[in-house]
Amino acid sequence: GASEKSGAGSAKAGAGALECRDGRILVGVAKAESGFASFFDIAGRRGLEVAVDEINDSGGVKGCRLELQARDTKSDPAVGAQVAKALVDAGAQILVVADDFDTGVAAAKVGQSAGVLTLSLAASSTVFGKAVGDLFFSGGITTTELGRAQARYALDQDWKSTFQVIDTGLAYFTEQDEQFRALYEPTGGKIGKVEKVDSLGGQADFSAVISSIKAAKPDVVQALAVYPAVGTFVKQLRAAGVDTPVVGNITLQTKELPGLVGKSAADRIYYAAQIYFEGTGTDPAIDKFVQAYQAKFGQFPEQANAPGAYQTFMAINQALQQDKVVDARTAADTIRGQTALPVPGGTLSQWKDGYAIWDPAVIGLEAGAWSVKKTYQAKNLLGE
Amino acid sequence: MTAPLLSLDGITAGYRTTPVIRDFRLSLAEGESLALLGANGAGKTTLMKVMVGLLRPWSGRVLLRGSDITEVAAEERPLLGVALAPEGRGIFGTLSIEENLLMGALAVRRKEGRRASRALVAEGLEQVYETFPVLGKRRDDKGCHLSGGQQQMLAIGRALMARPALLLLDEPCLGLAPKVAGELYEALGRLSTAERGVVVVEESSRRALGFADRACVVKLGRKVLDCPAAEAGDDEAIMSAYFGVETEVRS
Amino acid sequence: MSPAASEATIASKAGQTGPALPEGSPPLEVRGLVKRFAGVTALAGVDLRAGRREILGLVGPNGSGKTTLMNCISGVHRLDEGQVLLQGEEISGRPSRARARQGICRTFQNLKLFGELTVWENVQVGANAVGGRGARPVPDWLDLLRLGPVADAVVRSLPYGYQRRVELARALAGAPEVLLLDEPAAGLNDEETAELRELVLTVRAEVGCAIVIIDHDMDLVTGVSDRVQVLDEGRTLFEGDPRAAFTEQAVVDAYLGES
Amino acid sequence: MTNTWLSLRTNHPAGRSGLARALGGAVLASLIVLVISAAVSGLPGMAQVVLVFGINAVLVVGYQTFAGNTGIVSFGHVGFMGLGAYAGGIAAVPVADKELYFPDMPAFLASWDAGGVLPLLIGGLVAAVAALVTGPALMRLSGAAASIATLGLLVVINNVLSQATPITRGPQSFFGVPENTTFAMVFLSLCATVLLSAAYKWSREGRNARAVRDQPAAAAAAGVSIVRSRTVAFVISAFVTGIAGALYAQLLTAFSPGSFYLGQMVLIVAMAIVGGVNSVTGALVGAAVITVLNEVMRRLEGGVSVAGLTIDLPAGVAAAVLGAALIVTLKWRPEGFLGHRELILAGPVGRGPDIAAARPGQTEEESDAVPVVPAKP
Amino acid sequence: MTGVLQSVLDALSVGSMYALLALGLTLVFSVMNLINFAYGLLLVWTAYGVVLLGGAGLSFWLVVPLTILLATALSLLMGFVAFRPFIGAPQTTLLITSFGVLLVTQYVAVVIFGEAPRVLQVPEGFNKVLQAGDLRMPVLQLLTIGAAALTVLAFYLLLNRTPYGAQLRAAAELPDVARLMGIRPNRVLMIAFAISGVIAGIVGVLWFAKVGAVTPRSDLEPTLKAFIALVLGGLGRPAGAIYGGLLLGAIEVTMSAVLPGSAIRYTSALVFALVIAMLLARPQGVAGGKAVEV
Ligand SMILES: Nc1ncnc2c1ncn2[C@@H]1O[C@H](COP(=O)(O)OP(=O)(O)OP(=O)(O)O)[C@@H](O)[C@H]1O
Ligand SMILES: Nc1ncnc2c1ncn2[C@@H]1O[C@H](COP(=O)(O)OP(=O)(O)OP(=O)(O)O)[C@@H](O)[C@H]1O
Ligand SMILES: [Mg+2]
Ligand SMILES: [Mg+2]
Repeated sequence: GASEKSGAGSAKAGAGALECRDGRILVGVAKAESGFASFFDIAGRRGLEVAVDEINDSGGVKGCRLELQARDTKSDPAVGAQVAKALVDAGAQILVVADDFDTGVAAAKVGQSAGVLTLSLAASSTVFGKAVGDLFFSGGITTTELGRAQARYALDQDWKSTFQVIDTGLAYFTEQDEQFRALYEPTGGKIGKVEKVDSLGGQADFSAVISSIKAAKPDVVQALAVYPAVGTFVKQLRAAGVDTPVVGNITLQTKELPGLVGKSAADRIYYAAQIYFEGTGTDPAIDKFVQAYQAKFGQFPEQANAPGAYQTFMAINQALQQDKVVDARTAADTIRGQTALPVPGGTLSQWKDGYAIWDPAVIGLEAGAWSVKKTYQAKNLLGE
Repeated sequence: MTAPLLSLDGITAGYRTTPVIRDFRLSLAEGESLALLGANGAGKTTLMKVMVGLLRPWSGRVLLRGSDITEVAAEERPLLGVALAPEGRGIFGTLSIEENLLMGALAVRRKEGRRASRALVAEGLEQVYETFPVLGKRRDDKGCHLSGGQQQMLAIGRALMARPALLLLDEPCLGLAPKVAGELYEALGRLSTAERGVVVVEESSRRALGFADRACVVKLGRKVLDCPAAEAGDDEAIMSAYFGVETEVRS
Repeated sequence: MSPAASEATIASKAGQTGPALPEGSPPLEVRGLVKRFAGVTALAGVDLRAGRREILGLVGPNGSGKTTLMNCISGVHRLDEGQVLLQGEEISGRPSRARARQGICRTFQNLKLFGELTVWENVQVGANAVGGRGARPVPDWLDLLRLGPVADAVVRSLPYGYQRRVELARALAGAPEVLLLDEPAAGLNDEETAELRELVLTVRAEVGCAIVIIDHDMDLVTGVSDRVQVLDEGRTLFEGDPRAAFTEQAVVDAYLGES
Repeated sequence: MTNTWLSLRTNHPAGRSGLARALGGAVLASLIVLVISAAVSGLPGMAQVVLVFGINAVLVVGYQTFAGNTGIVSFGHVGFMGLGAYAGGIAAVPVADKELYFPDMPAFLASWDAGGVLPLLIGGLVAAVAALVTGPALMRLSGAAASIATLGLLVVINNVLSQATPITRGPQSFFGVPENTTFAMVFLSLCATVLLSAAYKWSREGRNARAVRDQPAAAAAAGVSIVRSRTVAFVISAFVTGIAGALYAQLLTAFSPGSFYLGQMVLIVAMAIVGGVNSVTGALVGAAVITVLNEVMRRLEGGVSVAGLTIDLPAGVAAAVLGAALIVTLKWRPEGFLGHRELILAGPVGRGPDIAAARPGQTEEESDAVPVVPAKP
Repeated sequence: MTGVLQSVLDALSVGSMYALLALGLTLVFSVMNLINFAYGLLLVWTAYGVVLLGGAGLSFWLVVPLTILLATALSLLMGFVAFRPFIGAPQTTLLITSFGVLLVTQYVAVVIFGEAPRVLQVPEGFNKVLQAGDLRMPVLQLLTIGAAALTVLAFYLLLNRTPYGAQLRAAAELPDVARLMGIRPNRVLMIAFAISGVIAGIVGVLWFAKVGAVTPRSDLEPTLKAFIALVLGGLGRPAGAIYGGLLLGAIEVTMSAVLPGSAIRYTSALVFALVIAMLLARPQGVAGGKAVEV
């Protein structure tokens, strides 16, 4: 396939080397600082910054400081590619791209073909790695686990009919949809109706969708769309007097949700996620992360990609610390070998086709309060 | 001796870097009427713009009844009694004919207050409709629907609505039927009273000279003739002033 | 120009290039034309004929419908009733550009030039419409109207008198069968008006088209027209010899006034 | 000034030789751009910027061909750019990759691929066909109505690109286009399009379009078809814009329908306005100015140290600077840097027109021939 | 039957929101021929006003008038700094200027508020639904309809019961001649921007109370809706803005009732196709009724 023809062979001499240059290893960050993707890309970048601070404070990578250089991709894949080129030209030894397949793939290909270790710390697509190449790793919980966890949870609650509201504009959602169906339908669930929405385009009025939900009377509504439109949808749904449970994914994972939906309406909302960080009773390592984040950015982590990116980069760091890792290729080989790796706040099961596999949790927002409703084992979900 | 109604004191004006009017002096007594003549592009319209404040002179002063109004903005001058029927008519095409006329009366409204002005405005409308009956007949029609000559009538009527002390008309006969043009000058004759001075810009001189007290010829932005209209009626002098190469300023 | 000279021209025109006798259909014929605007009947059944080499003066009070008539002939307005015939062929339903290609060329009461184009380009646009039918190459028209020296100037920057001539040249380059002139003397001084009169006569002599001219300058209209038609309130008030027109009491009452 | 051999003026002298000089001016302008670009391209880190500039220049020349000659501000051209990018991109993706990334693509598209200039022509043609189909309806409108209608066209194209999932991957990112865009390809396209645009401008069709722009009623009365003349401009300019889109596709390799929407549109309009929407030469100048501005801003956003002072502007400042540049240009130079002026070769007899009895108040603005010193290499 | 009634109510509430949007735009358009792309940003700033003032603990009923004031001030600022220098400029120049203004003001919003969506605190009552038999009447919908009716009434009185309406049009058409009449074009313009700002404030609160969150880029949707409503109704006539808004509301509600769910993504294309058809059928509606002038 196309992904094989790139690699270190075509790389500039030394582009992927991870040696200390002028006392630092340069990490280029090509993520959205503006546009629709910036909400989660900025959070991810900040999470990475906390990780880098922590690594540098404890001696850096084998004594060498990590240094970040970030540029804005404006949420546009084409700009992303340009920015990635500029960063590689500026000497980036590791390239971190957007936390999403669609906005990040072009930039990632630039890193791969330059022979640089390329990471997307919180992207969830399972095709990302295949599409880019062997120097690339995407570190977020994948759409497989997310989609299947939602299905499993719905079945566990005996929600047999689902009304699906989906934005097909991102592979992130369409892949989850596939996985959801793969588990839900054969096991007795039924997806009654599907309504497409345009959350990327900032759809602000969902009255048509809601009328149709009222008519369909499903057991559960699955909402696959980006924030804040997904929140607006839930708000309008509740305002229309519909209190059917809503199930979704990380796009619902923000502390702002009760404010948006309305305190009294913030009920019976469930979502699959990689980490639980927004309520009480979180892992101590995540508490520490949240404190560092608040100290540095003056706010609670606004979105799940913040702890997600932190977690993934701490995993990558464990590979970088090894003596045998001297360039992109040795780093990639080492990362691929990681299994059952303990990281702050969780365990990385393994890597597969360039993506990480994490155990998903389903978090519930009930009567304005969060709690972990259920944690699933990735391998069990897949087996089904 | 009272100050003249209008006087231009050494006006030089132009567009961007090119002077059009050079060191122009003019004075108009109360109740006097003046015909301002000159060839195409001589600068007559430019001079009008200076008088109403749409163009700021580079140097010199504009005085109205002895007070310096050079710095007074165009939108304030109607309150002082200056009104112009501009070249090209300047009809508000999207407004009805009556609304156009009421715009003309705005100065009166602003000056006298809403209540006090009501009677004056109604009287003004009546007068204009009497002078130009076609406007009365079509009062609710849009300005842009009028024929060229009708628009000219409207422009003049609108200027009259301001009850000006100084009425300025830039080529009022352009596009008017001969009969109407004749009637217009008759009407102007009635309008030019002790309280009102009139300046008419014209290219062809005959009717204007018949009407005006004084004539003034502009050539290449300078005044080349300024004399009683009756004297200027002597065609030869006018013609030489118009086209002659070396004419001295007579005054 | 002295009055004597213009007298002579008028005399000579009658002799050499006066209106041809009607043979077949005239270039322009208008029958029973009615045009209404919301609430106003601008034309209430007007007939008009202009023969080859004939100059027809169209006069009348303001708002009598002259411009509207011209707009109906050239296709700017759609007519409500009646017919416009060009050399016997009915053209009432055709759009303005089609009529231009068939030889109806005009100027406008308020100049409508292509401001950013050069004089040459302006005239060329007029010439293109007729393709090969154009009687002469563009430079000839420029020379005829003494525009040669400014051929490359952008018309926006030209003095008014020049601009008037450019409009005329553009109309002429369209190889007119019928030339419509709406107040061509407005804004011209006496000298320029005299020039214009010569020009119109030259055009008739050289192009041989029918010419309809609207103007409120009676000296000009009497000076060039073979015949005048007086409109009043959308109807024909008088039609015939120019001199006769101006002694006709109805015309004096409606239009000329006592003076 | 008889000894200048080059001038900036709004028109070319009448006749065949005048036309030749105008076209010569266009050739010269593109050669100057070519030489400067080649020189800059050699500087470290500038190769990519120069390519982006070249594509922007093609884009703006295409846009100018319509907006300048018809006077209509079009928002639909970004849509043509998008069509060109997708069409050219689909043509260029290798067959093997099509199987991988576009499993649902119909066979007549999936079974072949093209290299070289073919994808460019395909991109241009698809855009031109779209213009040809929509032009006769849209071009009946003028002014703001036309602008809003073209905005509608953009929305429709965007919608179609987002829905044609089997061949465009829908609203998701289209990727897999090989990186084929080279310096030669971009700048040869640029030279060709500049010449095409100039030839059109001075041709009979272009003249008719400009006449309609200045006075539609009079143009119709002179026999010009308003709709037809505008449609011709629309189609030619869509063709050029489509080529630019195809070049863009093969430079960036990945994009989505959102890449060809309002953000990109503002960029095109800004380049055209700043340089002078009525001038082909102005299009080149505008593309250069805005590309440089954008690049500088991008670097500032990334953080740059100047003499020990770190300038680190918040993201998005490029857009704000663009906006400010637009407002300032429109205020101080409403017609852009060049207005209606073009680079035109002037021979010994090519002096400005001789307005013997010009009015006394002839202003500088109005004199239309501004001689310039021959450009330095 | 209730279904139809429900649809009418929905259409009325959506439509009156659009009508308000278009009204704010059309006012400035009729004064200076400006189609203001930056208009939607006034709504966005209003929403941020609600976010910040609400966040500071002020009562919502105090927040609303304050943010309307804020929108008015911003509209005036925009008009004074950016648009006033362009009085009398061609329509397209103004259109493009407004783009520039949009880019700049959006950037300022990004710098001040950041890209992340901010949540508006609205009273719980706004989210309530009144029930009359089967008829569902969300409080926010009723508020929207009421506010629109009041605003339209005030607007009507202003334009028809004061001489201001004609002055407004006169200043727009021929600013120089208007000055000769004693009209102060700057003042007229500023009043227009002020009123437009008040309307933007009202509709901004309503719009974002419905959406719940705001980002610096939330202006696109309302701006496009306002444009469509404006064009449907005919540019430059206040009555047209109202008809256009209501018509657009009706079209959207009908489309969502009639079109199959999978066609929802085509709605914008369909609506715009309709706009183009409308323009072709009645371009004069758009040009504000200017006749052929010869
Ligand atoms: N807005 C302008 N910008 C630049 N030059 C101008 C402008 N208006 C007029 N001029 C120039 O100023 C000179 C005088 O013009 P003006 O209109 O005052 O003449 P006029 O005597 O009124 O002529 P006309 O009889 O043609 O109306 C002319 O040469 C004209 O070209
Ligand atoms: N678009 C229109 N809508 C309504 N009425 C119109 C329109 N155009 C012209 N009219 C009316 O039709 C009548 C004839 O107008 P037209 O312009 O033909 O007059 P004209 O004879 O050319 O007058 P002038 O000598 O003043 O130019 C006038 O009463 C005019 O108001
Ligand atoms: Mg004048
Ligand atoms: Mg007329």
